Amino acid sequence: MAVISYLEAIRSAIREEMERNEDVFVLGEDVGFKGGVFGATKGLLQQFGEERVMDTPLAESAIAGVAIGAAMYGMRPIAEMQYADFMLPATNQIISEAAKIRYRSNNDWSCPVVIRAPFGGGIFGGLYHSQCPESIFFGTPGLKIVAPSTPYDVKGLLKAAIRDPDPVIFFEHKKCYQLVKGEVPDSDYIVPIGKAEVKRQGTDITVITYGLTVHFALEAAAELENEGISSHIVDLRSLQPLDKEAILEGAAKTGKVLIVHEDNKSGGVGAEVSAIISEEMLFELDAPIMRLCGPDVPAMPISPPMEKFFMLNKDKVKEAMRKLALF
Amino acid sequence: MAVISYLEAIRSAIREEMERNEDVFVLGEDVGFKGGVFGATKGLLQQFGEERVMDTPLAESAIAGVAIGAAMYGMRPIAEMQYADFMLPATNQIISEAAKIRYRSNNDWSCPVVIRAPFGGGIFGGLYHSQCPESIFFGTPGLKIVAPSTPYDVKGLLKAAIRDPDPVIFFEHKKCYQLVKGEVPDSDYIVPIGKAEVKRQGTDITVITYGLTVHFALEAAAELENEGISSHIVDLRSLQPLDKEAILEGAAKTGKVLIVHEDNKSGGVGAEVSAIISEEMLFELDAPIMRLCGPDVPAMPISPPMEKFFMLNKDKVKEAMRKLALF
Amino acid sequence: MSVGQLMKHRTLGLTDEQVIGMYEKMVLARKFDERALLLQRSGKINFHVSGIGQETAQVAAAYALKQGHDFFLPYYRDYGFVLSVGMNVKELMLSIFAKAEDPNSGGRQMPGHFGYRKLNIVTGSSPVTTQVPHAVGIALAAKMKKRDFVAFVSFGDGSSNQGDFHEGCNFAGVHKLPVIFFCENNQYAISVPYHRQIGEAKIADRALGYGFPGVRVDGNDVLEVYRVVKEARERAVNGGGPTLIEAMVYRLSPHSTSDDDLAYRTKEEVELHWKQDGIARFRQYLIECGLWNEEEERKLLENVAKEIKEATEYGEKAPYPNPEDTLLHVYADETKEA
Amino acid sequence: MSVGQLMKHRTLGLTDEQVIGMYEKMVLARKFDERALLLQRSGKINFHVSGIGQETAQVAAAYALKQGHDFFLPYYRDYGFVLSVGMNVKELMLSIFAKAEDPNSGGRQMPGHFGYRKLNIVTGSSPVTTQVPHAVGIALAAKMKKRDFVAFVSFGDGSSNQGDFHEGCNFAGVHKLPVIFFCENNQYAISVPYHRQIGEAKIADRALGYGFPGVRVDGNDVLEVYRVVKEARERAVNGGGPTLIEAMVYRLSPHSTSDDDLAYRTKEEVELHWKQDGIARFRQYLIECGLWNEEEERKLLENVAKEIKEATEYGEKAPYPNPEDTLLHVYADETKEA
Ligand SMILES: Cc1ncc(C[n+]2csc(CCOP(=O)(O)OP(=O)(O)O)c2C)c(N)n1
Ligand SMILES: Cc1ncc(C[n+]2csc(CCOP(=O)(O)OP(=O)(O)O)c2C)c(N)n1
Ligand SMILES: [Mg+2]
Ligand SMILES: [Mg+2]
Repeated sequence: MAVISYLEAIRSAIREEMERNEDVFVLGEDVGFKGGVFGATKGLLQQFGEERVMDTPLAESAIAGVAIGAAMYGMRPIAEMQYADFMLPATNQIISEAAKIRYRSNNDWSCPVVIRAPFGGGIFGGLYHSQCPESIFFGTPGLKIVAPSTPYDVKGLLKAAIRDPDPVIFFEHKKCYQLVKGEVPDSDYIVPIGKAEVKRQGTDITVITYGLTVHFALEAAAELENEGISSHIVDLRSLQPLDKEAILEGAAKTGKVLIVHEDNKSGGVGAEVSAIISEEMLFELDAPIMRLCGPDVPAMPISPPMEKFFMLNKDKVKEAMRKLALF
Repeated sequence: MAVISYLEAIRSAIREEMERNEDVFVLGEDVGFKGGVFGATKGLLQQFGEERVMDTPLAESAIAGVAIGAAMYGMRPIAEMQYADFMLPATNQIISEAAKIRYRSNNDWSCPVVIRAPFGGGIFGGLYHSQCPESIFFGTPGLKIVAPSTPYDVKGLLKAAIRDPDPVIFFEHKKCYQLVKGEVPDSDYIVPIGKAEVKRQGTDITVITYGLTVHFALEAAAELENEGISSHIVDLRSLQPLDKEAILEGAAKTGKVLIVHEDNKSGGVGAEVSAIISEEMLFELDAPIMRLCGPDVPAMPISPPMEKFFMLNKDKVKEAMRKLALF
Repeated sequence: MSVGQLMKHRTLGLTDEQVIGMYEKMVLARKFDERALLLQRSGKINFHVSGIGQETAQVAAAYALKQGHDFFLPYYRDYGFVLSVGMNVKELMLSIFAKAEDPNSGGRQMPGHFGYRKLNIVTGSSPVTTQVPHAVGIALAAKMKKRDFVAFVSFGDGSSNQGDFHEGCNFAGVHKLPVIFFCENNQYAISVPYHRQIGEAKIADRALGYGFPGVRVDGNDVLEVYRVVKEARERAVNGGGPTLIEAMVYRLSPHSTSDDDLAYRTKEEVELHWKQDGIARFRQYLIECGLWNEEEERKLLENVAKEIKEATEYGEKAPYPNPEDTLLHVYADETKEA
Repeated sequence: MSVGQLMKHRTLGLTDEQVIGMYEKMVLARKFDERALLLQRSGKINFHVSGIGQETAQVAAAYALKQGHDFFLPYYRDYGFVLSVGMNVKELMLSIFAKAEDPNSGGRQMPGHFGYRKLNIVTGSSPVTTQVPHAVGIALAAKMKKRDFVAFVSFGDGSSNQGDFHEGCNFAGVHKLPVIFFCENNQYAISVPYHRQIGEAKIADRALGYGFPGVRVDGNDVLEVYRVVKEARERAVNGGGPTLIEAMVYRLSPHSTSDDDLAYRTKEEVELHWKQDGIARFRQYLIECGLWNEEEERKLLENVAKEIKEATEYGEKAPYPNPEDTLLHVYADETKEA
């Protein structure tokens, strides 16, 4: 078990899958000679050559569309969107095409493409380098969506995504790239898509979350322990398909649920999680289903006090958890 | 009060607003000489000329983007997307631009554009002429989203949208175009964006819905009356902003809530409605919050038995309402 | 017709059998299309989108490609094309009747939305031009896997104004990929005529901005279309990169069975173009070459009528998909969400 | 320099005062940029994206347009441009310090994301090329309202590969709208060089496919850029439609303060282009015209240094926005959602 960063987990997953299967290749803006603007693909061009680590023109719809074409042929493309904010020019290719190729062809064709997208804020990126666009894609069956929080999950889920026979959007929280480190097995492993994980066992309140905010919840839980509040933390890891069983189990465990995500509240993934719970186990609940999310504004401003106001943090999450515990 | 069709309500709203304000103009594919593939703009070119009823090239991102530019200048463009399914090439212009122009410029610039999009199925349109894409845009603050069910609401909301200082996506259910007729005042009026309406008063169960399914719910309610079930029907009319007060009032009225929409269930608007209720008034509920929605598949197939399986109808809604009443 | 033009097909490497085969495919496509329009009018099917007027260009292009080897991304009017690369009328009828056995989509998609892995026909959708980057991706795979196939993608004149056309062409040009962009310029995008769609420019000239050749060709001239597509294919497989071909045709039918074309064009204009119908022109060529005559024409029409009649009956009788099958194939079977 | 070229600016209709003013703006933009880079290195600001190497083209273009009349859609390197159409260094400093008083965005957006209604500078975003259709829409408004302004929009070489470039250009071409598409081709899109971005084609040649003129011009040649933009403007206001201008420049700085450009280009390459710096070249021209000398240069640098120093202090001291103001201006005030 080596301790590596969230970013290194991405790089090593890609490297190992490229070594394992020559049909796997990377394409995107600046992924080759520069190794990606965040360094996620650093060194790969040197190891695998320009063709398998391909710098593309500045055109996301083509990056997605070309990857989709190659995937239909049988390749295993990993398309990098430089920032999740810049996926939007590719929305039509992702939702109208990738998501519907197997279905519309009655299982004759398939589209095993991975679309990597660094999302989330807290890095002074301003409106367009900080967004959480998962809600745009979340309502589209045919896509799989992943948003891991730890190096272990990143590596296991990215390998699973690359081997998956269907299109997977892989959201990487850019704030975690360097900040989050963790143990990762030296041997090959995958984390199955569609399975959440209990990151902490508890008995008083249940927090259901994903991405960066998992860490805020865990830090808050550790501190709340001292106040005698025991928190059960569920990391969704996959957003599509959602792990319904794990959500219901987690909620049943304490009967008090707080859903946390960085994306703005209205129409976010948290709404679906809440709806699943109140549809299935309303009468087992001891408190209203609470949500703590980003404010309902178009995106986060760059000015430090505003970014701070927008972003969740350990203290904001802790306060919401305490409030729920005391309910 | 004249009785007109849903489609005529659209046409007359546009005509009257164009007569009222010369900055209002229409652009889109086939809106001019053909009068639109559904006839929504029929006769307008003859009345207002080619420039104000403009046939555009086949390029949705330009249709939206050009409309946005004109709106920033001070015009009042109404951009038609031929089918809501074909809005997706314009997603970047709608979400990255229209939704964020006022916010990012700190209120210096604004974008009063209306984007009309015929959505929904039941017309043998297959995967790409039947979609309900509202969930793609629903999570983006800065946009307003409307989805009316009656000629009265269509005309009043479209006039409100055209006069609105911010971008409005106007979803028209194409199945309602000819099918739904209703009374509309001869004098000028608007229906405020963001206000739901109780379409039927009842005491046993509350149905919250929008678009075509409002009519299924009303028909079902009439039949259930004979079974002694009294249904309270809330038509959201606006999806963004959601009328929180009306949702909570409606839910409180009976304590039993069924949310109905044609869009697939996971990540749909219904999830947010459910989450709002369980967040605010969980303990006033006498039954789990139920959702009846399209199945979680990429889009509806064209083959008649499959379309029928996908689409909701009066009987499916009635069954779900009865089930909730008997809970 | 000048002697030089007589037997021109041989100078292009086409045998007499081949040109006769081409003619038969064009007639088959035309007759299938006419039948589909009848079926729609008689209420047996809900919708049809016609390729009448574009068959010559479609069949000629298909014959210049390598069946079962190249990859094809046709668009919704390409009945003549798919019939020439291996699809049969029965399969087309199963599609327009939206029956379970339809190989294109199992009755899920509209007519004209082709897809057949067995024939290298890549599944297509309704949003126009999305197939252009897909073709580029398949051509990229050819280059990476060092295979000698080309990707052939067709689309309309209006569709050449979508961003995906630009992004796909540029990507293919930078990497010199083996792809042929085939624009069937039928002068209209539904009601919007070329001059309000693209104005004074030529679609073929757009190739200059991507660094590869662009050719405008008379789509009613079978042998010319064959020649330019064949040249494009040779260039592609020899590492010469993409070619953009603009085939000038005319949409003789309304846009679809939902369209009233006389709202935006005149009967006279349409009739004028009927006189230039490429199929009649090619028949004339074959007759002048001594390869065709009245008798053969009669036999052909007889066989085609029979084939279409049988296919129609088969398609009409064939079972629909099961309603619950709506839930199948959202994801690969090993995943349980479907 | 030949006599013909001497005083060339007068033959183009530029007064001596104007060319001196142009030179002063270039120097101001350059010095502002250098200061911003220092501020970032010293940790006083988080991020800067530099326009060094593109100032001559930017200022020349701005001077060919009509301030307070035309509409401007600059992109993130256009400090020289916005300084020439009315923005001042203080306002730029307020933007890079993300302060409440920043007229571009009230501290909400990254530096280089311009917008100032008072100056007809249209608010811009980060996703590249979205501003191209906006410019076309503003030009459409000019045509509908019969106003004689033009919309001027700039963007990079890489950005010309976005679908919005194609869709915007085609729309403008069909309707002959008064818009100028100004591509600042600085040879790179972050790390991707022109030959992997566009290959062998010329961006200017793309205009042919839209039916309007495309011109490639040396962006370091101030008077040539001025001339082609002025011609484009005259054509536009006289109903002649759009022009695509490709100004050849070189990005002398790394892409941004987050970029290490030596990972993908050599020091030698960069130094070579420093020798061709357009500002030095223009100073030489002014000196040879007898319009500039050592003394004036000294005074200018002194004044510029002072102006930048004061602006920096002002920007640094200015208050941040209130945290809660994050909730403002989602919608117009009469609506209550904000
Ligand atoms: C993205 C998108 N927008 C709109 C439509 C609706 N539509 C279907 S066909 C068509 C016209 C296409 O014209 P052209 O590309 O010239 O092909 P043609 O039909 O003339 O063969 C339109 C607008 C669509 N299918 N996709
Ligand atoms: C749609 C989109 N994709 C990616 C990015 C990230 N990005 C910012 S600048 C840039 C390169 C732009 O290159 P070019 O257009 O040549 O302009 P330059 O920076 O060279 O002036 C990229 C890829 C973006 N801003 N928008
Ligand atoms: Mg056409
Ligand atoms: Mg550049």
